Amino acid sequence: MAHFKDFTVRYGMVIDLDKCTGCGACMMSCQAENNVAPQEDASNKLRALNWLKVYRLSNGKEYPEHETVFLPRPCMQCGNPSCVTVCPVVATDKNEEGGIVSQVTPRCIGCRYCMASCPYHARYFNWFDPYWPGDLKEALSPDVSTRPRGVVEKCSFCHHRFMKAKDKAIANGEDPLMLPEEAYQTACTEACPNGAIVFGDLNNPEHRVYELKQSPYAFRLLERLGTDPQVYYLSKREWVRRLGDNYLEQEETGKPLQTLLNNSH
Amino acid sequence: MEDKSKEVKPAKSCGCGFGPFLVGLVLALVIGWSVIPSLKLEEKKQPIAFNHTVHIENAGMACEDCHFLREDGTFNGLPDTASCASCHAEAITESEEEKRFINEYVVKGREIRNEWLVYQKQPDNVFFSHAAHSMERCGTCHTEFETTQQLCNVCHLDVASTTEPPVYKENRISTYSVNTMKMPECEACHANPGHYGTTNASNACFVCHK
Amino acid sequence: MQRRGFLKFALGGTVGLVASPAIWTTLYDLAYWTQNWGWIPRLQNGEDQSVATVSKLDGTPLKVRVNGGRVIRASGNKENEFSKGGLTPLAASEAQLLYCESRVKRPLKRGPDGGYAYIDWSEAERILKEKTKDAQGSLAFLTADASSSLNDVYSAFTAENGSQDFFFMPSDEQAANHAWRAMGGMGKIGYDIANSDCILSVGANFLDSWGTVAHNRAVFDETHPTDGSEAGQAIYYAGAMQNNTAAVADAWIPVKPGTEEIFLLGILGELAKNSLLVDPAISGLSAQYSPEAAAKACGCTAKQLENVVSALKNASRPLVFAGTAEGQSLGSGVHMLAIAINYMLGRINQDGGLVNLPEQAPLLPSAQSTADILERNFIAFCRQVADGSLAAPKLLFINDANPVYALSPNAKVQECFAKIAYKICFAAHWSETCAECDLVLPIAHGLERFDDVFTPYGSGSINWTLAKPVTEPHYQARPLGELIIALADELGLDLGVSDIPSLLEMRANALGADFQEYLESGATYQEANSAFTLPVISLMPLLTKKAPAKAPEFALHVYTNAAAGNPSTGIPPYANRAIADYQLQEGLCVAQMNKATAEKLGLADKTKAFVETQNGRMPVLVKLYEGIMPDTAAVMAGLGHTEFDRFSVNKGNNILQYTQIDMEAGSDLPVWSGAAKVVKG
Amino acid sequence: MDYSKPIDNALFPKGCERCSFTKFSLFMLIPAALLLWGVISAFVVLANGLGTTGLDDKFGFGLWITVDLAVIALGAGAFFTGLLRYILNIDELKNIVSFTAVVGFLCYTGAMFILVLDIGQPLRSWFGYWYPNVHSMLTEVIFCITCYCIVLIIEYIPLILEQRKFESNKFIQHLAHNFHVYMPLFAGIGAFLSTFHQGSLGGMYGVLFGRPYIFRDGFFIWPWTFFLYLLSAVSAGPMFSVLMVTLMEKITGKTLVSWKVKQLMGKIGGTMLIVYTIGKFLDSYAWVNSVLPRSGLTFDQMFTGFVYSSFWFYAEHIALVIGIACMALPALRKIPAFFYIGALVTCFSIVLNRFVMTVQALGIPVMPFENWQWYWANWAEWGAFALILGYSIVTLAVTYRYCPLFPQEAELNKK
Repeated sequence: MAHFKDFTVRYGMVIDLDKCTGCGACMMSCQAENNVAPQEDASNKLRALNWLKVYRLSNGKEYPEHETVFLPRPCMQCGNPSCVTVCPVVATDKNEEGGIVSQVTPRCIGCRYCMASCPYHARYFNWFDPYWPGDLKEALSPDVSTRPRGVVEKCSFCHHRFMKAKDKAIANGEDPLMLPEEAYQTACTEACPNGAIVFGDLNNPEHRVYELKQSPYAFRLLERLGTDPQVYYLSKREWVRRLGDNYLEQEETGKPLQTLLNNSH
Repeated sequence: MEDKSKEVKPAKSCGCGFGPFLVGLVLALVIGWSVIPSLKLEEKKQPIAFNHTVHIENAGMACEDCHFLREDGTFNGLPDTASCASCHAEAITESEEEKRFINEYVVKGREIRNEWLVYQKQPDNVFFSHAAHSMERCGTCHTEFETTQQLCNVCHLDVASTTEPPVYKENRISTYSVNTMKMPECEACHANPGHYGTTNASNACFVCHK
Repeated sequence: MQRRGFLKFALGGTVGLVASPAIWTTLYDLAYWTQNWGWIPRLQNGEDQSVATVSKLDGTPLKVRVNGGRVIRASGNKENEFSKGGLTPLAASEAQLLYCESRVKRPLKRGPDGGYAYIDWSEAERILKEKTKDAQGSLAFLTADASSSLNDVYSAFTAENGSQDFFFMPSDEQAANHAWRAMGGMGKIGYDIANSDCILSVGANFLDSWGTVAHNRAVFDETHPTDGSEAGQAIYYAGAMQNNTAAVADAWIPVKPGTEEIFLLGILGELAKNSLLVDPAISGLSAQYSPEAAAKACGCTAKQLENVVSALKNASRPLVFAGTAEGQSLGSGVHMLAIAINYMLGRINQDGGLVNLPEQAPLLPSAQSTADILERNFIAFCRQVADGSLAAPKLLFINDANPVYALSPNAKVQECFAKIAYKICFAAHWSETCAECDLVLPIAHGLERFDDVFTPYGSGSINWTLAKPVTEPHYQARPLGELIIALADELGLDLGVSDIPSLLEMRANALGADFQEYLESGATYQEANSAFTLPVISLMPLLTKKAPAKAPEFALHVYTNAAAGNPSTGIPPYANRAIADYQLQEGLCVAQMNKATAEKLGLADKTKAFVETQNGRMPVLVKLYEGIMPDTAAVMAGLGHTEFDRFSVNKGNNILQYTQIDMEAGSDLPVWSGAAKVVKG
Repeated sequence: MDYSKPIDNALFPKGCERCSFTKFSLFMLIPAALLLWGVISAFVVLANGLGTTGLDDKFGFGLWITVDLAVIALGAGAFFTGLLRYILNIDELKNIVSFTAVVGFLCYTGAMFILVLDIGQPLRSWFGYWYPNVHSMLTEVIFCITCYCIVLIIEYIPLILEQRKFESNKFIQHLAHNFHVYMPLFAGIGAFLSTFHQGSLGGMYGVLFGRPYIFRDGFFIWPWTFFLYLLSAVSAGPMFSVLMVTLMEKITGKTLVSWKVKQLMGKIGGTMLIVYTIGKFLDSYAWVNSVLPRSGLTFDQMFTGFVYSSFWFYAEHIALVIGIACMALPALRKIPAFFYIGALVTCFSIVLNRFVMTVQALGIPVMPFENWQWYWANWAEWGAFALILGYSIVTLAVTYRYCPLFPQEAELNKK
């Protein structure tokens, strides 16, 4: 297995699920920001291409004990991405400062091995050529290339904004690797009217995510698979944290492997 | 392959020796090295036959007057109709091209920036940072560049001394300009381990792709 | 041996070709070609501009990115204190709505065969003038947007034409203002959400689509720190479904559709229990429903009701309000009760309570006041015209409203339309209502015109945000305000304003705000609520209220998806992905219900069924969801469009055409009824 | 000219009889129909994109990958028989080795064709060679399969060169002879390449640590999964070849390979099957007791409904036991009914394995708040399968009719 270097800058998110109302502003902004082609019919959710998808979670209990929580799922930008090692043509990689898993669609041959490998379904395939009917193509952003059919794409943490922020820092004689938090924010972060998404450099103590990720209420999705996601979630509700990962009945939330570790040591 | 089979009919070969082999070889080499590559290219002309020399030498303009880095770090690579019109709102020379520019662009409010053909045009998926490739940054170590123009000319055609724009050649299949830098040329610096550490310009995908 | 010679020649040729770059570079070229396919648009890059304005769809302050003259996308305006930069999903679609195929591109005139033909603007203007002249004194005007100062122009124009028939589309605002004024309120009813520390919302999805959403959510963000420290505002949501607001609320109290009044009565009764404030109206009312009886009728537990009351009592700045999904209404009763509860809590005209927003004088001499317009009831008008008890106007102007889609057949919109000689629709998007009009004129989209958002319903203070064009109008669209002013000029009517920017400047002056400054910054002007004049709230109107009807046995909860547009926009291009599979699937609207309900009805998950109302049967797909009350099914409104563009059509059915609209006794205000059945398909 | 014989009889292998050309042509209509279906679906897929298939974002892999994996396992008869015949000198196998090579050739070229359809950007398929990611198991598979495909072509060529028409041609005779001389070398290369890619195919799945249904790690990925896949292929491959021979015998009404040779193939396959079965059972045991609990999952959570029921899990394992009983126990193996049942259930188990590893693995909800999803291949995907089926039938039929595919045929069918 490939080894991924330690980045000095490692961008990540902390999403407060207790603040998400599931309105979809993040999804809408993401599509417009990243030139995702609109879909005439997106009711088949297995064919609906969205880099960021909002799930509706349930505590699994029947009415009236039931509770609902919304969970936005971008690409986790895993520290140990399962998709990168499997790509036969290096179309996806995790090798640039910032620790974002890159997806270069002109290199992608569309084998979909990465999609099979990603447990978060963060990767989407262009089943058909993108189409912007009428004058909708006028609203295409100059920042993100359009993708043809037959390639895989995914959330890039609005990586073009990182590039622009770095350029601006260079032009102003600042260090492009020590960006202040507000210099680089993703479209979904900016959009969220509830401030549920916090974005920044996980390694930088000046950024809010640095503290937030250490909260006792923080958890990551499917952590025990070893993907080491750079997206953290917060919830004060235990059932939500427990839904973040698979647990055996007797295991305690947040400490899945404790029994196993105890045995091995 | 088809061209070749047509050539065959005269059957000049006797069937012995290397003769036929050599004829085939030479013919294919000519076709492969010269005919096919030139067939692939389509020549295009710039919208206006812009004369760089006149602007620099006669008008005393500097490169940066039109090609400059904006404050937000983006690069103003091409002048727009408005900036040309700041001098050429009305004809100031006898030039036919100038007249045409004024009539076609200034008067009609057509944006010439959308029409200039860029010899180094990169495809949509490439993010090239002019800010990162500045004289202040590259020139620190690369003292061989005495002027900014020399640095620019590493990638760009040296158009500064031309009196009319070079012909723009576009590959009919790929729609790339022949002068476009391709990835191996970028990698000449980016994949050079010596650069990393000094410039942070690694060869990572997301350094250049968007 | 010719053949051998040829073989040698071919071999030589092959070697030569392989040794030349022809094949290999072509392989590359083909790969590059796949990145540059001609049928996929290439990017254009111009200079970037960021223009501050406000979304005319839901009042979200915006920064719009314009690149080389093209409108790229709308983002929130971080410098705006009112929204703090938040963006709603609907406002996020502004740029796409500007360019989408459903835009009305040129004036359209309906021919005798019912088909539409493009006409020139000059002809359109001629018809417009002629028809208006002919309809002197018999013009009706319907608009969807109650928050725009341009309504002064429209209502002045209507009045100058000798008519008072200027209408807003029915909404919560209408009912709430009716209640507010009936009980002694003088201006507009205001909800000071920003300063409240405990909110009980009955049915109002105020963190998603009700009121000043972007502002409400900025408040929610501020009062709910991400770092896990104590929240500064408790939220209780009472409604049929665990919706967006309920998902983040401290508690969800299930209240069956149609029992909102009973629930509020229960709260009132519980509050009255040990209260020193004794009012005959209250004691009379609360006698009708004990908290226990109310809880039972609503479907919640008495404990839940008591908990809410004790939270409200213990809070220092509690606020109670009621509402419905966008474009619906429950009549004035719920609002009266909510006002009474705030009164019991001592929350009238208090920081963080129900506040009286002083009435603003109309900007134009003949314009009608918003309060007066709100008193006018479009549904009652339609019904009266339809049944002949009111003479039909000769001419109807419709601005950006889509009553044909949004109102149930009970409202008799179609029958009313049939009696109106000429109908002109001013629309940015081709809607179901356009398809019923004789003349359809393309008007400027919200990003193409001067306009404003002035103290929209749900505000807690007088506030004002200016909209300015970020681009010239596309196609042949024209700003309606200017069009009406020009038309008035043609007809020799003096509206008292020369153009829209000067109208907006009048608004600025009336508020004492610097027009230029607000125009440039896109900031929201906010007036402090300090100088309150306490209105004398009278509970007397409550006395006339009859005991609310019992809950329907089975109820329909019709809700909206904030991303999926409104009746005037259709479904924005990107919104299809934000419509969940529990809202639309396999081309059918989804009816969500809980397991017990489904079992009772003999329905299983993911099976087809019908929603049955007096207006017919609508096919639905049943999906189980436990976050909904028993004997209740939730169906999303906003689907089933037949006009607009490819992103709106062929998506389920329009539930609004199946829901019943009743008239509230006494006020005659429309009440969206939840009475329905779900039967096996 | 002998008018009692088919018009093309001069081209038939020596001493072999064939049906009339008309009958043959009529028979060809079957594969022609399949090919037509296949060509239409291939055109639709290539012209419009993969949206025309039943695949989706959850099932990026479906019927095609299942077919690829299955035929590559079943086609393993080619390299394994070649290895035994040319390297280990089991002479008996010369009577079936050409046939296994042709079957292997068809399986591999078919798989390659489906892969070209399956990738979204076929024009970029060469990136796999030009920009390889050395960490990806798929890269290993691409390289090995391509190389091995070339080996299979080389193994196929002598069969054509032995066509009767070339009898008089000295050069071709000489060439064919040389091929035979060097065949052990190719067999060796083939065995080497196959060992790697058969193993890598297992690795391709095993490394997917985001999919607890198929994930294996530590010892159970290397060498365990690697050899497991290899063993599954070498046990099913020979049996599949025998089944194909028998199918051809049924169609032609002739005996093509002696029962003795079939028995030998069965014995070899059966022996391998024992090893595979032990490995598979241990692997399943380790999966249930290590991978699953570590992932926080239980055995029951991996199954649902009928298509994804644990019935198939048990069926896959029980089929192996039946296979062993039929193939490894001489008493049962000697009875044709048991012999063929044994071969069938073994192939069934392997194909089933490839199916669940592909489709079920993707259908399982990994995030606890997801739901199970189902996938059905549509007409276009089956069309591609029909295409390689049709192509295989044509190739086999033509090769059989005109080339000495079965050395024993003339002797076994003497009147």
